[in-house]
Amino acid sequence: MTLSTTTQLELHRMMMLIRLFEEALEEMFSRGLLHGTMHLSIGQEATAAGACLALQKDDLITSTHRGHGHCLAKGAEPYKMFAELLGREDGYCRGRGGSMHIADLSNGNLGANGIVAGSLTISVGAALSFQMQKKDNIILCFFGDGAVNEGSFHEALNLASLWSLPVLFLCENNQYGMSMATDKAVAGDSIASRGNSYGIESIQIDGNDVEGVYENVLNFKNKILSSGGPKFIEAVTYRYRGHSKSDRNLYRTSDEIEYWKEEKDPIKRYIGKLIESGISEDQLKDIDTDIKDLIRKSVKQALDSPLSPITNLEEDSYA
Amino acid sequence: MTLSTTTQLELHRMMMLIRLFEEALEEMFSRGLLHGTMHLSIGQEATAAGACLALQKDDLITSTHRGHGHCLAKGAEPYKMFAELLGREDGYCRGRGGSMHIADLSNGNLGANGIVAGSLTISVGAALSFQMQKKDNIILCFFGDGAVNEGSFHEALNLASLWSLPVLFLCENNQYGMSMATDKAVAGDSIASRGNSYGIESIQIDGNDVEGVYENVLNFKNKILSSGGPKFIEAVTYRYRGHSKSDRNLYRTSDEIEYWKEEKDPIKRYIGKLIESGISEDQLKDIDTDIKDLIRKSVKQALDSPLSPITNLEEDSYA
Amino acid sequence: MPDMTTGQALNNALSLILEQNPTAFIAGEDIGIYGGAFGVTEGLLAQFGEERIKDTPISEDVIAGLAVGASMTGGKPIVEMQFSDFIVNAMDPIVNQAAKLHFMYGGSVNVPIIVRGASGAGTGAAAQHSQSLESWFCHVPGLKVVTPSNPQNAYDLLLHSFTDPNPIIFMEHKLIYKIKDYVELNDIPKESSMLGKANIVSEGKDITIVSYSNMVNISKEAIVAKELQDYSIELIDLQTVSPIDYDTIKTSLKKTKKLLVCQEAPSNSSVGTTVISKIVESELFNELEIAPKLISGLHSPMPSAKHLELNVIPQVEDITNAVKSML
Amino acid sequence: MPDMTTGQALNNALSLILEQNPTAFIAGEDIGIYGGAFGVTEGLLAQFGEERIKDTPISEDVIAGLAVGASMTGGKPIVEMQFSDFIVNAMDPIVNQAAKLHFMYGGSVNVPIIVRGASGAGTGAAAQHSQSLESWFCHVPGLKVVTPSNPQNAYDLLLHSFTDPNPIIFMEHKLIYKIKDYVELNDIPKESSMLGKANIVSEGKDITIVSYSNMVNISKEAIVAKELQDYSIELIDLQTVSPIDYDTIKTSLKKTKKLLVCQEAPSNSSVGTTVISKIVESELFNELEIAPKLISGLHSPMPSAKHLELNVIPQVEDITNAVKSML
Ligand SMILES: Cc1ncc(C[n+]2csc(CCOP(=O)(O)OP(=O)(O)O)c2C)c(N)n1
Ligand SMILES: Cc1ncc(C[n+]2csc(CCOP(=O)(O)OP(=O)(O)O)c2C)c(N)n1
Ligand SMILES: [Mg+2]
Ligand SMILES: [Mg+2]
Repeated sequence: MTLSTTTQLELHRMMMLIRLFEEALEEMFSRGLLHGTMHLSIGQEATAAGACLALQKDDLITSTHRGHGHCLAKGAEPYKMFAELLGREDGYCRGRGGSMHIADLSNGNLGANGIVAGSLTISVGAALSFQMQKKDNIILCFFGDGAVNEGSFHEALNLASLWSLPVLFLCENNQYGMSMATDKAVAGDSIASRGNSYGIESIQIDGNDVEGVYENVLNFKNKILSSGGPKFIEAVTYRYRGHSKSDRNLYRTSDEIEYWKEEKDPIKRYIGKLIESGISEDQLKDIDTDIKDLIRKSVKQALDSPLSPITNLEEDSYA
Repeated sequence: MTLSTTTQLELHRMMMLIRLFEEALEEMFSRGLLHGTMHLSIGQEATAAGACLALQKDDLITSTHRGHGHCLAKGAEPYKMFAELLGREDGYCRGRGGSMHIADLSNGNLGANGIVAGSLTISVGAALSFQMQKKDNIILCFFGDGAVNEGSFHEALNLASLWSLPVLFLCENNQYGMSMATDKAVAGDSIASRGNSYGIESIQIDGNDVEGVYENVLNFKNKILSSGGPKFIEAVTYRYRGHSKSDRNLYRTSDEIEYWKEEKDPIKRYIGKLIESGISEDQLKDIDTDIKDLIRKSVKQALDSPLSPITNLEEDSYA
Repeated sequence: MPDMTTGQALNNALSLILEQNPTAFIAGEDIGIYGGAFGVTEGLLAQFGEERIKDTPISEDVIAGLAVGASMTGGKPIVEMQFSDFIVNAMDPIVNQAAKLHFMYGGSVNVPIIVRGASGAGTGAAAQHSQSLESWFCHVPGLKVVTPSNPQNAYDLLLHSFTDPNPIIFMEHKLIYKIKDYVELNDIPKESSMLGKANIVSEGKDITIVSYSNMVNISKEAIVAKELQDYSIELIDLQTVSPIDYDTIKTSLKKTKKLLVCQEAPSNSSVGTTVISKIVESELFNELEIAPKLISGLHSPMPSAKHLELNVIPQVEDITNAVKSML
Repeated sequence: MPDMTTGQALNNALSLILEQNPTAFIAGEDIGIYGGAFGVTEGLLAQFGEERIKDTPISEDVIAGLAVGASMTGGKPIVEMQFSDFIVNAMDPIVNQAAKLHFMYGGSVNVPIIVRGASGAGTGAAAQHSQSLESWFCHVPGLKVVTPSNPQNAYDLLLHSFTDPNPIIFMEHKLIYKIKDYVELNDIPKESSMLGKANIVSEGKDITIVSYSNMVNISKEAIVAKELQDYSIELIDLQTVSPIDYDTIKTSLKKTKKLLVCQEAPSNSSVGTTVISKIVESELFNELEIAPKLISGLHSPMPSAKHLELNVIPQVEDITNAVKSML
């Protein structure tokens, strides 16, 4: 598959947006502007960007505690995300969700989830809606390598397979669930082979190759729509930052982190490829500048916007 | 493997004991002597008998809601089991457990469990004890085909494999979980292949061939003890009676039931084999008579024994 | 329309819901050809087909989880926990997801699901199949908890639950399934106005008994029996235990000045202690003439033997004795 | 021994337990090299090795289930739920198994396990990481529920829990981990005599405040502050919320005649309503001079934004105002 330049630049732009968005968050955190912790996906941008850009707006996703990238890639506005993390009225969840729980229904993001594997069974239910409503859509369910050892992973995959539901399970294997190395946590051959054991077609791909992610998601999406039934992708990637803000990184070496940063960084690799294929450095620099501008403005706008008012929270608990 | 006549007769005797024990229960139920429902394993005796006779007394088992056979085969006295179902003081659980929840620690039965898949994670914990205590024992965990779709099945198998625990998972696939046919409930190739997907050596066997069950359990037990790590057996069998006392059997044909009764009955088949190999009908008849006698006496003794006294049940709830 | 059992009434309500709402469906274990362990879904498979009557594997977590996902995307799921004890396997989708998503996502989604389950003891099913776990769900903001006691209110409450935009835990005590009575087959309401409304089962002026679920029936037995014939007893059926209709309770207590609460569940952290606590925290404290009383199941797992089981569950005579001691 | 934080006190208790009991072990997520999400198990891996400090996959069901199985066969497991919210994934092994097996099997087995978990709000972790779920477990016969509030009682209560032959839910409020104080490093006791015993934090005669977990610290703040300086307030820390030490509460109330209960959890079906209900059901009903009061968290999921979170959790001034209104 050869991608159009527009698509390529879109993939690049989205990875940059995610990276710079999260770097801005880091900075805000260190300035004490944020309450609570957060989970950064810096280093993993290719998976979110590649996967979501292969979807239509009315395809759905479910996301995880490490969900900023998914949310942005599915179309969210940085301003409303910053506002959410800052507890502002304009935040996607009016300051009730925060970093770990952003939903953006307007763009087909059914929500990030603070519970590991919490969104797998939800995605199965959403897929059932698509099936019952005979819609030509899929739901893409993001989850981490740590989630595959939860009971709900098992129940969700089994049912999705039995009922031929239009769900694409996408495991972001960043090789650790918090401090736990994937191969100490997942028995059997690989995460992808676990997908296969439910009779679900499954592949393992390089999660840091943004075009590869894009193409594989597109391909599986089309297969799901034409022949029904779930598919499974294990995207191998790596997180540079600690699990959350309190991580001291004792469970891995700095050499390992450096290796991934230097040799495998999805953005760096893609820039190389784009330039090779004839895109000019200036074009890329323009994109950069645009994004930095957008981020700067969004942060400022969010900081200037009013806090979410203290309503009657007991009433807000019910629809 | 050729089994000694003693072992062969023991296998036969145990199957007969289970069958006649449960037929006696049926009769008691129809006479209104029993409170609550029960789950009969008539037709599945070979699995319980073959598996448990391959174990030592200090090997452990965990059992299920359909657990009379396991309990007897692990060495329980019919009298104390009847007493339990009748709410008597001498019952294994002093009338607090009933049909679904008999434990017999004295013979290594950690207990039947009313929760489908409820004993899988318990068996993992018991196996961990054996491992930590460096004991040369295994735990055999019985469960039905319906249990393999529970999240706890997944978590238990994954952990047992990762930690190389001495547990033998034995799935009694009687082809239905209540009204649900196994192949409508289990995605993927087979239950045994699901075992394999956790890196656990797994086989599918004829659960109505008592010697086959015995030999395979013995073989896996020895493998576990020599090289560590769990094993998995799917024993294909069939239940003749309804799921419980309220089942109208609408989900299967009477032809199917008749076929299994006529062609595949484990006791009938084994009697044929024993006689072929030179055991006399008289010998078998003697065993029959003995068991009938034992059952009759045990029922009477249980009915004559005192009800479990009403103690302070709130105090009994705590150790 | 002849009399019908609570099981049949629920069946009728489900049938009506499915007929009038194309996005409604039912999922659960053995709810298809088997008709449900307690017969509540009997005949629905034949009527509505496998698309809408969805037999599942034994996987309570995904049963509840799929309901959450389906409800967020336009579906109207009603799922069954065969025995409500198995809801322990579905606590994440119910408590961490269904109950919270509306609030957590800033009001941008609703999760209108019904999780039905057979609760309670009395059938010899023992510790793991006899619990009354409704109190847990009352502790969880975002959930409503509904506890019918007879064919008519089971029918109506199910329709109202279906109409409500929130996640509903619907607990059907096993012993009410076979209760038979005349049932008015009302239409699906426009609003879930019945949720949060108690029902005054019988009026009286000497004492108020607050109860719910099958214990309402036991209470009724007690107060119509000869021994209590001379007393004027007001019996209130809460019908929903979250939210609780304190207005009705208070109005009654202003008259009777005496409060007895009866439930099958054990007392600690329960509906019953909540009712008593909220009442004495209120202005009613000064109106109560004597200490309120809670009759509850023992703080013990349910034993299997009949005589032991009866010892754990409150019986008619426990209520009789309590009323007498309070009057 | 210098002062130490509650986290360090718990760490010391665990270390002592592991040292003196070869069958004791710890299992949970990230408890090894990471030292636990809140640092409670820091250093234990180095000291005791992988055999006894067992990092698990993210699988709460089998974490609790393995504890049950191990404890029935001679092991002494202490398992960690990283945030106690995730205990929803382990309800079957805890509620249907651990709590019931001793009774259900006629007394023939014990299930001496400890399930520890970080509970409560105040860190901006929002709805799915901030719950105080202890009340649920109080409703379950067969379990004991322990809620330390400071370094010393966290240390002692953990040792007593280890000594107890029953399954224990041990809820550590996140905000107590960093509280620092002098800790007497007592030996492992012979009997779990501390379970079921409340602690009188401060004596007084005008009003009794009953509290537990971190809300004890908030209450303490309120009563030492200038605004309440002139009142004589008795503050009781329940320490274990199942069973509850009613003797201590009653003795206090006989003196003060006024009851205020403070908890972080929402009120319905909670520890607080239980305390109030049991007290007014007793002979104390006639001794209370005014209506008792429960201060609790709102009936709402926990929001992430700080100003909203503070709105849900009871604050010092809520206690101050309540005390003033009652005196
Ligand atoms: C049910 C549950 N258990 C534990 C946690 C705590 N926790 C949050 S993220 C995490 C690691 C998840 O690993 P993975 O799924 O690989 O995602 P990653 O963080 O690597 O993106 C853990 C243990 C949780 N949030 N939910
Ligand atoms: C967690 C749980 N879900 C549902 C049930 C109700 N139930 C009891 S046995 C059973 C079928 C079990 O099927 P299987 O595991 O194949 O065992 P079998 O009855 O065939 O021996 C069901 C659904 C239960 N006891 N526990
Ligand atoms: Mg990971
Ligand atoms: Mg079966």
